[in-house]
Amino acid sequence: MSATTEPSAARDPAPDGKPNPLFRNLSAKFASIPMIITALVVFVGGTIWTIVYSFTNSKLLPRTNFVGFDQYERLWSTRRWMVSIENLAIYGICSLILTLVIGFTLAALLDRKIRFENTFRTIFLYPFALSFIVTGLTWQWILNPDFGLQNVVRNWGWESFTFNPLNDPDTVIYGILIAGIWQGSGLIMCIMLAGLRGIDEDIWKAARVDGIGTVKTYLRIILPMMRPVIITSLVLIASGIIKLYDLVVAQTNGGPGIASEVPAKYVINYMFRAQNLGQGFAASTMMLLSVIIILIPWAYLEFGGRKRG
Amino acid sequence: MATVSVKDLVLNFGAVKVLRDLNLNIPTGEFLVLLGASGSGKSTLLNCIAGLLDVTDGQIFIDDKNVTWSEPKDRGIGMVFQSYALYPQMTVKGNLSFGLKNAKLPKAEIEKRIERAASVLQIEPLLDRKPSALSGGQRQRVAIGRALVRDVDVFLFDEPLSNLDAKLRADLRVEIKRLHQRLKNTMIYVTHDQVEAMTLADRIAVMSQGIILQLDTPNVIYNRPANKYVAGFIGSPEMNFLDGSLSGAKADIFETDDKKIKLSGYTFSEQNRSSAQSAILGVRPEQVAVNDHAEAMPVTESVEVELVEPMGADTLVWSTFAKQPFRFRMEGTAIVSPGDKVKIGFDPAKASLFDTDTELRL
Amino acid sequence: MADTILNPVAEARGPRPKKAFSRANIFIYGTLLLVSVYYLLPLYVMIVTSFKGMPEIRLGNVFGPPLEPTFQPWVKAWAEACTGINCDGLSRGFSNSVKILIPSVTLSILIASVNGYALANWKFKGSETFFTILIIGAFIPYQTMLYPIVIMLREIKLMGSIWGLVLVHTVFGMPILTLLFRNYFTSIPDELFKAARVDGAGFWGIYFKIMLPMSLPIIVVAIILQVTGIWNDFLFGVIYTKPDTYPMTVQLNNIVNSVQGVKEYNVNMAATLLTGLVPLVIYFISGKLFVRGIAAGAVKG
Amino acid sequence: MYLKRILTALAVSAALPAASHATELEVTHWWTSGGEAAAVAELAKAFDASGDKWVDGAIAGSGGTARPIIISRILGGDPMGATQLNHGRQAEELIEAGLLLDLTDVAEKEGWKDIVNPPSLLESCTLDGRIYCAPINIHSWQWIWLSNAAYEKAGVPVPTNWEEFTAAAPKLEEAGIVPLAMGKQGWQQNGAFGVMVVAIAGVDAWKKVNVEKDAEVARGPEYAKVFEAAVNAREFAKDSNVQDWNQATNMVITGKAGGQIMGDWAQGEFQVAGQVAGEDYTCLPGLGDNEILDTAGDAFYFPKVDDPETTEAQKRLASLIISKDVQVAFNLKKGSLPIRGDVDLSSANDCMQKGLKILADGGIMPSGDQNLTPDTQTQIEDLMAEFWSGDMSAEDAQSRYADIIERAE
Repeated sequence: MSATTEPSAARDPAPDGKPNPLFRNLSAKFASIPMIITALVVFVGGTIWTIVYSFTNSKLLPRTNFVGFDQYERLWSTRRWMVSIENLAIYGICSLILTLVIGFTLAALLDRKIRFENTFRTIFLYPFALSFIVTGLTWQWILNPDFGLQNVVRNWGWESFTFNPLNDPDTVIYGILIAGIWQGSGLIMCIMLAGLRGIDEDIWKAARVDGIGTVKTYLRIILPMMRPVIITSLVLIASGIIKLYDLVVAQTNGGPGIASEVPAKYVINYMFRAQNLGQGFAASTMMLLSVIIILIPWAYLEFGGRKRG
Repeated sequence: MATVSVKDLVLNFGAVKVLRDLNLNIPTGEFLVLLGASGSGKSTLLNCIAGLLDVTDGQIFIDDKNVTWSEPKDRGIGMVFQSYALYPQMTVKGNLSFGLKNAKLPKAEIEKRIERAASVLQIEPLLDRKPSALSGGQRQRVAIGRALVRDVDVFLFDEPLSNLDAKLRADLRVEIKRLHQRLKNTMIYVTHDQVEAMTLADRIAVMSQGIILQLDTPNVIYNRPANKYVAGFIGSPEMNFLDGSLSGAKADIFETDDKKIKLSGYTFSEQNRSSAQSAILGVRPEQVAVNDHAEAMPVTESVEVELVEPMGADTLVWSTFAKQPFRFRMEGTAIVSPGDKVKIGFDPAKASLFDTDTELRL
Repeated sequence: MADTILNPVAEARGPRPKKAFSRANIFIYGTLLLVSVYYLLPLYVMIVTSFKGMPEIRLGNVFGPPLEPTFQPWVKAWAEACTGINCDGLSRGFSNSVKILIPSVTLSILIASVNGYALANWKFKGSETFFTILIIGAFIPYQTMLYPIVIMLREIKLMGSIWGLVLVHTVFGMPILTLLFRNYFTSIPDELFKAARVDGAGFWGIYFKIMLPMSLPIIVVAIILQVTGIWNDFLFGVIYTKPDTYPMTVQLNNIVNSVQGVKEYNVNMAATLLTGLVPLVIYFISGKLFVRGIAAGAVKG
Repeated sequence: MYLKRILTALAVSAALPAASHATELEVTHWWTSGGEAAAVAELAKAFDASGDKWVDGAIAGSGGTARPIIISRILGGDPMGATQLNHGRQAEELIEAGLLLDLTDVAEKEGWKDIVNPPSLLESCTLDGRIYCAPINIHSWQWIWLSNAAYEKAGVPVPTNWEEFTAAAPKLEEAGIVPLAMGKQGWQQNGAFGVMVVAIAGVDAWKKVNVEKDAEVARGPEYAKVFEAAVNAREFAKDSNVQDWNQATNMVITGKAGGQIMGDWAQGEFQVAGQVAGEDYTCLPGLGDNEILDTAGDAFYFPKVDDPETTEAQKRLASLIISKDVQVAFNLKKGSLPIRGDVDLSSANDCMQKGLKILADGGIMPSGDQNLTPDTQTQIEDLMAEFWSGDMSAEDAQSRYADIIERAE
């Protein structure tokens, strides 16, 4: 089973001898070198590099002047970091749930053999093509009380209408959520739609015969069948949440005050604006650590535990 | 022409033992059927022989050559799959020639072989079509053709007929049998369908849980199953099993309920048996004689009909014998209905006796 | 089965509501239209703003249609806006963006598809571990990797060249793309792969002759994800190349992100829409293929 | 005859630019908006005219965007020829790592020490007696911009100092006008706070805290007054619902807000809106209380390269930046003040003239950039952002501020 490109002598071991497993399927291993390098050198290597320098007091340039856990102590006593984490938790949970719910609902509606399906799908998907820099700005305008939505509704005669999420520290993260979901839910909708198309039509017939209502069929029968779709969606949504940065910068720049700060922004601000690499690395190490704690058991179950054959 | 033999084959998927110490010798030109329920390891064994799975331990020989670690293409095999596995983007001709091109055969030779295979399988008109434009039966012919053109000594079939409907299945079954008669290749055929196994095989290997339970001719397998599993697996409707015990000095009397059945004429196996041990007597429904025919049988009984299943050529009747469920077969023309009394009889010489604990044939 | 992979159902599968004006229909279309407003509102704002003059924008109503429509912002965004001393707008970076996009998309898809194929069909000891690391890598914010990558590129002498950038895009696109290709190839019946092995095709033979020709739908998905990501990328483009190869987004950033001085919102909007055109066009062209591809790549496995 | 003349002409024209120097120099900067770009164009024009070639590498967005790019390029061993940075402590480490070109020989030859005014500008380019950057302009934070129309509408005279501004605020509110426009970003809020410190607590207290890092002064009564004033200002700005500074400026331009504390770059917005200093808007340096300007600004640094020709070109650009003509041309376009006092800027507008006069009179102080590390500044900005957007008391804010100063390096 070794590679076709190998000379046959190399693959003809002693009659009874078992070949060295390292050299079996050599082509596959050879072809995986870019992946292995990326995984080990870039991701693991880069991460270790980051972790090592998080124990230094590097400022503008990485330097090996170790200071122990100083950066971490400072990190956890910084209010902005705590606010960032809290925001990420709120945004993350809401975004995860809402994106999945909206994505699935829209996909289910589009799956009802409707007209103009292509048009609707494109409408929901197009935000994905636009860069964050300006979508953040546009949403900032729309949510601006003085010339955005609130103003328009008041001009319609509803004088007491108040919708000003971006200028209230308690609600600003939800204002960002509105834009985040707008940008990302279309892709999830597409993935969900594709998942629905993969469901056997007989399921629908069976549900109909059993007299199960449409909504209930979707929730109780179809949804559990879409596990792989939901997992792909989760990876996409969750990786986007962790990286949430550009949108916040464009929409609120962390404001009002520090009310809409997020961890990625903390990391980047401290690395490049405050020129305190050590602090930035400490923060990104914490982010990475939490990702790994959440992800490794799941990834092991999902990708590592199964055997094919 | 080639022999295939498997020696002490072990295959584990992690902690799961899929094949355990398998040994198998297939002489040249034999049609061997690997028969078993799903999960029995029969397809796994075939994949090991083909070289598509790495074995954990043991050796595989084809034509006396150790091929345990050779590439599939170097083993001199052709293989036909359940889902046909035709390359969807290639025409039929492309499918047939793919392996030959990989083997860098001269063009003329490729053409010749395709022509021959196509004429054998009567697929000449399909050569330029894509697989998606073929019916299931046609696809499977092409898949067989793909093995055929390789001009190899060993054919491997992995449930090739399972995806076809009943009629096509019967047709192709006959065709495969003809093919074997004509080519006289060694063929290893995996199926869970006992009819295919019985009709095609020179020998059948019944597998369960990664071991071969019995390897013998269809006739022996049917008439003298080596254990209760094989007895139950082969034959439709399933064999009747009567629980009881042995008695008599020679332990040749089977007692069940209040019945004492003298096993006269029964060929005992070499297994030790003792008087008073518990045992199971297996009687095939088709070996039960009814009414007039029953009179001549050593064991007779009058039973009440409980359920009737007419099957056209014959009728299956459910009743109770020695307080245990008992089925037997009647002429298709027989008219019986539940509640009727029927006289039945069977010959213990043709029955099968198993040890209750080991389930082995006694 | 093989042919269902090639032609997965892309048509709507739910039961068709019966009457045109049934209550269910009104609900469905009503909801869709309402949601469409949410999705289209920003686009509307962008478009009307891009046709307004600056004085009108200062007046404030973002939803008002342009009173004196002008194409000037579009012209300016494309051909006149200054980035530094070069006043030729987005047009300057367009060809650079294309030059970066094509090799990046090609290489990243090629490598990710080989990865996915190896992971699906040629598992070896440790392959799943590498894959798990890759998936976790998808969660690392790019910015934290800037310096390590600068150092790596410096060591392999690709810093500042377009190939360095292509490499970076390939690396950061790898996790998600590999996941998609792996799922897709896993969904292709194993027997097809086995048949090809028996037919004597090796690792590359099966990849090029059997797997790749069957992968069109998932390649479309990969193209869409990569084109969107790479076309909109600014950070890598500007760090790992030089001014004469800067992509279009550098100009977009310069137009949009100027910290001091006047913000020309109309030009910003026009520039954004212009920049977004390439991915948008690809969405429209791919249409149903996209859903079909995702159906095959994300659904199974 | 003719032939000879032509040949001579050819020889001269060929020899002139090519033989001496014609080097491409990539210059990174974040001057991308209209006025800024025009100013850079002046610089580029002058550089090209001298025979070299300016390759423009504009990247918008100073702190967060441009800096990682600049540092990465320098670290990656493939640097640009020259780059803009805020002068001050930001480049210290690059210098220490030996990544930046030493300009001392150029500076000594041309006598920068005698030219550059105020001298603090050159001092912040200096490390261990060596000079590493060429300052190009001065920007000052110490301004408040007032809308004449807004005060007219409220029926009060345009204030001339912070006390009048505070007194007039309730009247503005009655007239539906936001007294103080303030973008909700830390750097704006911190900047405004710094201006208030200088105006209210005075330069000495400011210096004690920012230069000497004296936390006791930061805890002291002078700063307490500033924090109380800041609480007032926060109240004035509570209806200011904008993020960007220029949106805030726009509130002043349109008369929706009474005033804005912002650096001299805000002037550009007024100009673009067609407003005239003194008529439509009023500018008060040092909030009208303490007419003094800080001397923040920009400077060019030159990463070290192996190629000697490029090094020469870098030095040529450095001396060009300091030169009189470029200083005039550049700063007129940019709206900033020149780094030398011996140039004629009579064509500058009203507010700029005010600034020039203050500079000439020596009303100057160093900028925060020159004294605090970016790390400390960021922490203060974060604190300010929190303070201005919430309801933090003056006492709490002051004690946290003092803590940061105490830890500052």
